[in-house]
Amino acid sequence: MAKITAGVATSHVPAIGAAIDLGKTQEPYWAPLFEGYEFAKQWIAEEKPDVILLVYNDHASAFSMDFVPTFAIGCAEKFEPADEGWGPRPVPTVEGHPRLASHLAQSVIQQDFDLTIVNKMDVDHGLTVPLSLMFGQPDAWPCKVIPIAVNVVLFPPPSGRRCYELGKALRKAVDSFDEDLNVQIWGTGGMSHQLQGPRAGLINQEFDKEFLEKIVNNPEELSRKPHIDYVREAGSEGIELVMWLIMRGALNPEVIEKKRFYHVPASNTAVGHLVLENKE
Amino acid sequence: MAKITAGVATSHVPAIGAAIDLGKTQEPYWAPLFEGYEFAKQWIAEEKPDVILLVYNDHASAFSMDFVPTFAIGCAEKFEPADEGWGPRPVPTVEGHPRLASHLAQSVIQQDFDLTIVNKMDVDHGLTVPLSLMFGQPDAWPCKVIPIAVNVVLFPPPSGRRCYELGKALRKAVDSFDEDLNVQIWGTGGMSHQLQGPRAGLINQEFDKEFLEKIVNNPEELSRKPHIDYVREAGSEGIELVMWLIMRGALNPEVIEKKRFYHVPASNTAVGHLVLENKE
Amino acid sequence: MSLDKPYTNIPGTTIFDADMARIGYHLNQFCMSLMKAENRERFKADERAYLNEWPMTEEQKLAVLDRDYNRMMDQGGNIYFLAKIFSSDGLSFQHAAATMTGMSQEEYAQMMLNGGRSPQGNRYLGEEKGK
Amino acid sequence: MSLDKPYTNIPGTTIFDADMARIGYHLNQFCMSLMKAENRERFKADERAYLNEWPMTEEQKLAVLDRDYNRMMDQGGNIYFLAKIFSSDGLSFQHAAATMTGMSQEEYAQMMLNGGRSPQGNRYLGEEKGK
Ligand SMILES: [Fe+3]
Ligand SMILES: [Fe+3]
Repeated sequence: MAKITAGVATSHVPAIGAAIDLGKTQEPYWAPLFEGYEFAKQWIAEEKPDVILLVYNDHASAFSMDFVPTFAIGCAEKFEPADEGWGPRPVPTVEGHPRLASHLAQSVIQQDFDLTIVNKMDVDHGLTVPLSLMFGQPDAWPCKVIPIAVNVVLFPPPSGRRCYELGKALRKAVDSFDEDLNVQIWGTGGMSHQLQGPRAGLINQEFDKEFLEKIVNNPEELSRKPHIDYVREAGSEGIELVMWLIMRGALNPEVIEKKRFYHVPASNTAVGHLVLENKE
Repeated sequence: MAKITAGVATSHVPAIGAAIDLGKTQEPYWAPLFEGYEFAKQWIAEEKPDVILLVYNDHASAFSMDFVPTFAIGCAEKFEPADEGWGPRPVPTVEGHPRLASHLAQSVIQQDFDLTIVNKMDVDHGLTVPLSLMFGQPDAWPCKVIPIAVNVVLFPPPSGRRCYELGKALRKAVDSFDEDLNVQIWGTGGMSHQLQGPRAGLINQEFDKEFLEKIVNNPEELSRKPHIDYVREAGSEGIELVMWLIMRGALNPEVIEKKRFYHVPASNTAVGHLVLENKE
Repeated sequence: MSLDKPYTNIPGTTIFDADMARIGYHLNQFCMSLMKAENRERFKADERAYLNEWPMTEEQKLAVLDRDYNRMMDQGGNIYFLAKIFSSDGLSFQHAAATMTGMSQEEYAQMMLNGGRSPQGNRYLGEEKGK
Repeated sequence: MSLDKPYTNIPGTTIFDADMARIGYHLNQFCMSLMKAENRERFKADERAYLNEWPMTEEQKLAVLDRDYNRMMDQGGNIYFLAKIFSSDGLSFQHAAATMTGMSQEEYAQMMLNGGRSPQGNRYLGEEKGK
């Protein structure tokens, strides 16, 4: 049977992707950040997941204003890196897992989540930067990836609670897939950041650190945080953090925390990162 | 305040649209069917709704396999009739109500329905045939229309229960809109029909008549009918009937039945039609 | 199978689920292309050449050329997509449905006038001869 | 207003809601067009001519020509869409964010190195001077 064995959380800042692509990871500005991911890189080389459910938000790349799905799942064979205005990132094509993705879609729709199924989309930095952080620069990504895209661009995004419940539904769906697969779920985006307006550059370390603590040890309470608190406290783009709750909802109530990392700044953003294993 | 005053249910068979467009409504085959809509045409001329929430399914016209939203709401200024292979139907452009549509989207997403917002789409016979049945052949449709598209093409569609609950959420959303609007909700599609395979032509009059009775007087129970019952009993395309439950969920628990009509056949299909008013 | 399919015991009926959608993806996308008048013209001018522009299987292409809707459905076609083919041909849903039942269009139309195909004996595989 | 907006009292922050999206629709769709290299080239060759192909307001066009991101946001632009403009210019999110704060990029970068803008005094309009 398929099984969710672990969860990973990480920011997906585009500047991190640029630093990797341009070979700047050892520069003084970037070195402390990449150091924080060394544990996870070694850990995942041993864990060897077969499939990653990668929760992220599209940044107006695959979805324009013509079409804004609250939750979308990518069921295609492959997904190409998007051209976000400076050409596509020089990273491998992302290979999907159409059978598992379709199974997940079927299962969570039958659990009353109104998913949109997508068979054709390019994936932007929100999806590819986490892969680069965890796997470096391979010729091909070492596992399959199922993109799960969450709307956080157009107000209102789904609530933290709804995201957490979707995580639980995904967990049930994975558990009922009859192929032996080591599945991980990643939640990406955040931490506190605001990219726009006179308040740009907001970083709320207190908020971020409490979030990191609660998502590990008290996700039920955290899942009830309202949208306005994210925006007011963590910046207009800090709302991306709700996506971590999908990851957390898909794990056991109690998890083993293998790594916690927090760093400021990466460009405009605070960076947070967790590696969580499901207790047996 | 805006208010849902009435609900209309009707089949949306393409052949009915063709009969209207080609001036065949008085022919012996078609006359009994159009006779059944005479009450509703006069009724709606007096009711003069400002906006119709028109629940229908796209028949692989706006949405290909690239993109399959479970629930989509059209927030655009206007929607053109789709070219389904024989040129667009000669009917007026459909005018939307972007402010109310956006309000509904915001409200029901915050009630945990994972809508997809659509700002660009053509509308097919599923939406335009009901307008023709109710309004005839005017130069312009006499009111605004908000398209609410439900996936019934790719398995699994949302359950009847989920549809019914969405109706309730839409009702709440309309009630909280602060402009005086007379709003109707229409549920379209069905009744029993199967368009495909050796079982094509299936008509289950017993099923249909029970459905017509229960959706008026016992929708709670009806909303629990599982997908497989629709398909087995009412034909593979009979599943379109779940959309009537969105209409019904948006009305009061008790309604005044102004009209009930049932006719076989229209091309491959049994035709059902209801006019329901909200009791004060 | 990982996907639960309670609907496989319904006679003469194909449910368009994820597995069928995957098989039929390019066939169905070809159908969508016929929503543009210029594509319909190119298709009608040389059906085989137009079909060859699509990464469909040879069986799918032959089924389209033969207008064999049951075969198209066996190979992942969905009726709402396939409707673009017979609509481009200027033919009705009733015509297409009749061809799938093995009846003539007249016989089929008469069955519908008589109240349609009865559900009796048509609910489960095996009771198929019941009617 | 019919839409509930609990977020209007956050200083220096525009929430991209349905009302903003409606105002900014064509501006944002223009931004999306810059995801194609050939469009970027045409835009760079004659920005004004390229903008005139879009049904945007004159204020929106001028804000784009001026690369005034605050004005673009006032007129319905969303930062994730607008990113296509500065990315086409070969500039970073940090550059664009700095221009919106009235700081030089150096000052802004230094603020970020110092731990970023504090939430103290930046949570509610009116306490804005708190910091
Ligand atoms: Fe992001
Ligand atoms: Fe239909």
